[in-house]
Amino acid sequence: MPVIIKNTPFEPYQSLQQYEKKTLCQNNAIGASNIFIGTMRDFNEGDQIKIMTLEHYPGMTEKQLNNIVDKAHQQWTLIDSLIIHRVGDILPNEPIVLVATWSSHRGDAFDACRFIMENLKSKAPFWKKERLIDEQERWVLSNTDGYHKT
Amino acid sequence: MPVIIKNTPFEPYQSLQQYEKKTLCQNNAIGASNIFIGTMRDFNEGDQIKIMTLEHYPGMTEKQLNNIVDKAHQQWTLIDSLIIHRVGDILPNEPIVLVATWSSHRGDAFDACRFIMENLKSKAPFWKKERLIDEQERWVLSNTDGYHKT
Amino acid sequence: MSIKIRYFASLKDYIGHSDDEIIYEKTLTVTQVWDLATQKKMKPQNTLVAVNMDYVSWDDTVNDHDEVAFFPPVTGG
Amino acid sequence: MSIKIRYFASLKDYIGHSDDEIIYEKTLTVTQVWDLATQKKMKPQNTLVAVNMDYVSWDDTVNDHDEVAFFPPVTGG
Repeated sequence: MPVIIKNTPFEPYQSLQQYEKKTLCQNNAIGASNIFIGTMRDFNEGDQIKIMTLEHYPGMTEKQLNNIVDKAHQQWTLIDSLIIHRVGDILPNEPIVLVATWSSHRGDAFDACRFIMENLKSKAPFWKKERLIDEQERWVLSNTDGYHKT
Repeated sequence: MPVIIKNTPFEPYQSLQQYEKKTLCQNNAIGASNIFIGTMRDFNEGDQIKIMTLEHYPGMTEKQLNNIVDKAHQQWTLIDSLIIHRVGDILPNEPIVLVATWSSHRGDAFDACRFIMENLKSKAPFWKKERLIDEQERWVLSNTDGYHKT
Repeated sequence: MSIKIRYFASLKDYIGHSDDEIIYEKTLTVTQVWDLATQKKMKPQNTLVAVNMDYVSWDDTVNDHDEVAFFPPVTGG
Repeated sequence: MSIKIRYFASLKDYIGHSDDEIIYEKTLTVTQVWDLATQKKMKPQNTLVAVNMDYVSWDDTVNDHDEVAFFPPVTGG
């Protein structure tokens, strides 16, 4: 159930491949995994974004994410889970977050992955600052609810 | 929106990496992707499974999967989607199915991926036959509902 | 009227072969196709039917050159 | 009683610095900590507060050596 905060880019599929090879390789009970990847878009609120800076609260981030993961493992039958989250400067197209859940049954994998993601969005102390193409900077004001269509 | 039926093993993360590199590389509007991977377990109904054979109805499989994908793209705002499904002989730990959705917003990616997966489970003409460790063979009788905990 | 019939998975085992063809004069429902092709063999519970690769119900009618497929509940994914 | 205070993101910009410390004799609520540390600066709407890295409400009390953090709604993921 690792929670990893990274200040350098990561390749999500390679990270997953390596993690499974190292940790889950011989686990034949895994029947389902669900993976969410959040990527930086180059547009937000109608403006083109040049770069994004992700600030966080070291210590509290890990504490909150571990709480969320613990709750997910209590609520659903999971074999394992993984969170990777970027901090620092992020360019368009770069992955910001990866959440993965491994389970015997798909209902658990789907539900838990979404639960972790929604809770991460509302509770983990990360803040995005966008730098526009004209060098203007602005804080992103709030996250939307992922259960409703936007 | 490719739908791929394969009679040889595939590596899901490599397939995704290659697909994104080839097809989605320069699409900076992607903010969210959700991926489901279904893997063969070595146990079912309390018995150890040696090998599984996936029969399908060529032509109808593709037609039904494309219908499902079309419906998903009508119902949610998706940039792209991908389905890969194995047929033939499958060994424990090998991936059976991969469903991926790419969108600007996470709600769409999550909902559409699950919609495709549940519809695939209930409508795509695939049938699993299990060969047990004692060489006994049996057809899997039905799929469970993935929205309920099993 | 010529109708091609296919059986899949456990239903193929049950029928004993994978294909049939029936030639008939009048319009048939799916149920009638089953009865003619299988000589009124008992239909296993939950048997599904597709005409030209689309799901249909047992009361639907079948046209010349249609492909009718019978199979058990699907178990992919 | 010594309390460490931290501000993050837009709230750090608003306050003008990232850290404060207050020494005080009696037990304080989170609201009182804010008022003392910021000299009753107006609290931006939706400001969140954590004590020792757990979310708390503004009426909760603060203990000696606690770390109190103020920040705007989170926008990770």
